[in-house]
Amino acid sequence: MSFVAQNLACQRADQLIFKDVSFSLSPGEAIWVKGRNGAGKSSLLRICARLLSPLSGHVEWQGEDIFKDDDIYIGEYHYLGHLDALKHAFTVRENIEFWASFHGSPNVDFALEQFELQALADMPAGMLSQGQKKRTNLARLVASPAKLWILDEPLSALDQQYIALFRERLRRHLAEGGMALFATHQDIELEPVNILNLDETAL
Amino acid sequence: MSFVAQNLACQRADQLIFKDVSFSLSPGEAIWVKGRNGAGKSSLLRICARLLSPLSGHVEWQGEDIFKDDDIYIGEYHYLGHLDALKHAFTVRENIEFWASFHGSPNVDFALEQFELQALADMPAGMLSQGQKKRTNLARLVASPAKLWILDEPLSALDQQYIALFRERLRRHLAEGGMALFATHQDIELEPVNILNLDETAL
Amino acid sequence: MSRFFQLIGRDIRLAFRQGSAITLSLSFFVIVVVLFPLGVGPELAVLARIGPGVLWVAALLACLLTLDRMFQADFEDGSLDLLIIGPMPTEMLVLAKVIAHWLTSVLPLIVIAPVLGLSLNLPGDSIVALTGALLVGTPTLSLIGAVGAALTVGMRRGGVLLSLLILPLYIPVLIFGVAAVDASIAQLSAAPHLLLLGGVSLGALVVGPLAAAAGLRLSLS
Amino acid sequence: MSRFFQLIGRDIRLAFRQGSAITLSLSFFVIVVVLFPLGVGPELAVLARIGPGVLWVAALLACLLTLDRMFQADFEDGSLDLLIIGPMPTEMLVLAKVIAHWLTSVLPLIVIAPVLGLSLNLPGDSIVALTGALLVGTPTLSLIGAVGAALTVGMRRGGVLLSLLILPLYIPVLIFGVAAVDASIAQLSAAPHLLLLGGVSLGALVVGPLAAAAGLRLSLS
Amino acid sequence: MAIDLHKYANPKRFLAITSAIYPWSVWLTVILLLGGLYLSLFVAPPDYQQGDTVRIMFVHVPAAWMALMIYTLMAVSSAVGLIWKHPVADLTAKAAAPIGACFTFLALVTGSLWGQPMWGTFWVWDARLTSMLILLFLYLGYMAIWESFDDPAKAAKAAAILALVGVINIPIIRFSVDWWNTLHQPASVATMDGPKIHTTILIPLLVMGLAYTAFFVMVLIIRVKAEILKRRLRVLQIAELRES
Ligand code: HEM
Ligand SMILES: Nc1ncnc2c1ncn2[C@@H]1O[C@H](COP(=O)(O)OP(=O)(O)OP(=O)(O)O)[C@@H](O)[C@H]1O
Ligand SMILES: Nc1ncnc2c1ncn2[C@@H]1O[C@H](COP(=O)(O)OP(=O)(O)OP(=O)(O)O)[C@@H](O)[C@H]1O
Ligand SMILES: [Mg+2]
Ligand SMILES: [Mg+2]
Repeated sequence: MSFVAQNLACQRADQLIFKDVSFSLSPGEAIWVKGRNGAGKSSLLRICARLLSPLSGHVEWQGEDIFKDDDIYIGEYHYLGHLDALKHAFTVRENIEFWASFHGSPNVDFALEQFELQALADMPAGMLSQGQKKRTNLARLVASPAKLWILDEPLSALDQQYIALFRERLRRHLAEGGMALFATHQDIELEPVNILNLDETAL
Repeated sequence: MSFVAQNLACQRADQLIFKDVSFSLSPGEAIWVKGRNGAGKSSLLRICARLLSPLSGHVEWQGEDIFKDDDIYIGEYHYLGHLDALKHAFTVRENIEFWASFHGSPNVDFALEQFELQALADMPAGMLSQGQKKRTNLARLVASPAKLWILDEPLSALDQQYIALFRERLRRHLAEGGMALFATHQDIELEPVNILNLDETAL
Repeated sequence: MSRFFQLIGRDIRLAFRQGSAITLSLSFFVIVVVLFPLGVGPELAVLARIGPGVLWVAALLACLLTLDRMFQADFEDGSLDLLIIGPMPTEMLVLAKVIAHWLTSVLPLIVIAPVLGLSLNLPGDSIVALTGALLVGTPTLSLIGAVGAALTVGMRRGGVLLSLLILPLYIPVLIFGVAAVDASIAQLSAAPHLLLLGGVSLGALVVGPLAAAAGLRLSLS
Repeated sequence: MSRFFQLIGRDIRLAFRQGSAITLSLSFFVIVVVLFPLGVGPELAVLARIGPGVLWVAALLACLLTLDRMFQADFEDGSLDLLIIGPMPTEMLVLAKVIAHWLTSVLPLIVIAPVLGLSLNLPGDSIVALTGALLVGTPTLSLIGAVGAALTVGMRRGGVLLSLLILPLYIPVLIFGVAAVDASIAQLSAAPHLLLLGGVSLGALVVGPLAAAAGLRLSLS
Repeated sequence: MAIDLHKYANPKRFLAITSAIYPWSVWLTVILLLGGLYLSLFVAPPDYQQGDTVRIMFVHVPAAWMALMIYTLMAVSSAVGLIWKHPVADLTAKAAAPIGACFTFLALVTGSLWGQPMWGTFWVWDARLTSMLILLFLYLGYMAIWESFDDPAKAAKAAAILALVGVINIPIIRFSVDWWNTLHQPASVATMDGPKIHTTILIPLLVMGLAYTAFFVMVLIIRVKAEILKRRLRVLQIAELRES
């Protein structure tokens, strides 16, 4: 089981953002994508989540190209972007419940507990603070299992206590043989982690 | 010239968020509002920006209640929330231009230069990365002068280099006799700063 | 398959929660039908003459207004990203959305249409034909509408562009639909028109989800 | 004062940029007017009889569709917060928004209405009355509409709720507007109707911004 | 509980007063309704033209009165709620709306049932009928806006603004509709001034009107109480939530 990206290049609106980006992930490994603002971190993560197609290069999951033969990749990863995918009219529980059962093998109570959301479970998501929304969104990650987590700025809006809690969850995910690919400007203090610095890839 | 908040209490959807919050700001001073997720930082800042009315207590600018006699307070402060107030169809320059001249005494080129946005000035805002959007939004602060800056998570999405740059701008604003009231979970390394911890106000 | 019904269920619950969409699209339909007599005058003969047309146009417009949000809300909060990369084929996704739209925004109109028909003084027989025509014809509206909604998702003011793209495609439904009612007013059989409408709906059932899925993938990447 | 015009200018430029709102609301109006002959049949006598009503109803609906976004877009991206706390009184803000809405979404309809009137076989005199009535009456639509838009800003599906809230309030405009055209078709003077429409518009000019400003402050807090 | 208590002090007094009125309203409803029905079904004479269908009037006309009266009441209490921020005023308006909508609906239904024998059709676009229908929409819009806000305090204000704008518009609507109708169609269908009203008709009509009013008061009290309790429950639930 492995995730391999080879010679990826990305173009947005006629502008080449990055090229020759290669990396690979094996079970238990995490990659921290770094780079200055506008380096293309979010674009890279969207490519890996099949939400954007690369200009060139390819991405393989278990040796199969994720854009051509996507059957085995689907359902194996979670993507968390900067939009929260929460329905304001649904409660925290309902939101997590829907995404978990849409993804498969839901375990909502476990997820609520893991991110200490029990007290907020019956609040409409529209009434949450930024950090509470983020936690609800993070709870999706453990509400249904997936091998690979693709996370764009998972720490933003979290307070110190929940950053630590999230780090624990991420460690456990890796310890259980999961993989993670994330971008953040904050220091996550995760060890060991491989760093992919987009500023260093020549343009 | 002073900003004084006395015994503020805030209620949202029948829930008491905080009470007995008091603080004051004089020229050159900054207050860093801290607190766990959901402590009410954003709500407090919205109250100070006249976007939310407090359940009790009052806020005074130069001795006048900002909710009753708001004439002298208007135009004296900038508010920056977590929404970016950018029109995707307008360029970076047009966006800053509009807000600056709406607020008064615009100086757009200066603002672009201060946040190193010259190269992006003619890009439509819809094509910016998260951090680039944030910088465009921060540029509003210097594009037209205001005594008080009310900033909700000004650092989120910024990379290390721009955090440092923003810190410089904030220092200069304070050195020139400005005031600032901001909430962030990241360490801003600003000295001297007064800390208002909402977790410590008893409920 | 269970995901399919889950998605439909979610959309329906959401419609109920968010200011009870059902009452709303219904009221819009009713209000448009009410505007006409006000605009045209209360003469019974004139009203009966233009009745079927007014009802069909009102249904078209009510449908159009609610279409706008078929994918837009999910796009704006990032849900659409997750739905698209999820384990359900995009075509099925579109179909689930279309079914939810039809159930929440169109079916209620069909239920109330007979009453409005009476108020416009349509004869009893033609009201049966009207209801039948709406039942057979409106799925096309949701299906074709989905294509437009998918193409305009992510555009600001997509709503109005949507109307522009979609209304011309609605014209055949309008024409056959009105013809069915007019036929039964003239004591002729409405069956051939209903069959035609059904045929169009079947065609839309095949083309709609395919085209809309392609449109969605396009708008998102 | 210069802020007032700046805001209007920004909204107009935005309307042009974002998929040229002007073409869009216009096309919607045209399409609705075109649907009617299709729904009702091509008989000239019938069309001329219902023409003024159809035109007015179409204008109402086109206006309604574009109203939805009057504050919504600014609300969603946080601009509305900044506008509200800015140095302009909220009532003026509403007025600027209303003027921008009228200029971008309603005025183009009025320009094209005579052509559509001719196509519906209206006599020449009545087309003058139609244009006059639209000019005097439609500001009410934008003004009253602003109240509904302000109250529903921030709601998902606010668009449809908006219709429900606003359409009943539009009815007087529709009735007087049609009456003006009908009067001139019947060779009577349209002046009293136009005066009434103007009176209602003046009333709306007072009530609309006040109520809408209150609604806005409410939806935002 | 730190939630401001004085806001709920008013409802307490309100509950005390209404609890005293409530039993009276129940008895009055029962007695007046029985009396009114007896008078209108057995005492009032059948019409020489319409026969017994004229008895629909005793259901229909008071319902129409109530529909108009309740909207006015709603507008007044909305204004009170908006200006003096009296929480019970908002709740009263909220509680009254569905009752008003029901009476409007009743007037519409009985009217159109009556229309069938009278005019040979269930509905004509008569001025009075049309303005009644629009009133129903105003009620529905008012109710919808209450539903659409998560925060009851905001909903109250929004609904109040709508009710007030609506009430300014009612005379305009009424006037325009009347005028529209007479322009297009000289009164041929509905001359609702009707035959001169005899006391034999007027008295049952008034009794029924009073019965409806008593019924309205009764239901209103029940609904306002329920609203107040619901709000309290909400406060308690959230307090509980915070403690856990
Ligand atoms: C759906 C149909 C109808 C509606 C919505 C309707 C509505 C109303 C309304 C609103 C009123 C109260 C007017 C006021 O107090 O200012 C009223 C009164 C009345 N209606 Fe109807 N009506 C309908 C059908 C009919 C029919 C078919 C008849 C019988 C011919 C009728 C006879 C009356 C009479 C006799 C009154 C009392 C007269 C008065 O107070 O001026 N209505 N109706
Ligand atoms: N629109 C709203 N309606 C009702 N309640 C709200 C709303 N927004 C926030 N709240 C509640 O108010 C409390 C404080 O929210 P606020 O956003 O002020 O917190 P915060 O300190 O900024 O948190 P964070 O660090 O997560 O941004 C939260 O418990 C939240 O549930
Ligand atoms: N929708 C878009 N259309 C066109 N260009 C875009 C779009 N989104 C981003 N870009 C451009 O692509 C580049 C990379 O953007 P991306 O969002 O991937 O950066 P990032 O590394 O995530 O930055 P940040 O740290 O600010 O989030 C930027 O220069 C940006 O201008
Ligand atoms: Mg990014
Ligand atoms: Mg916050």
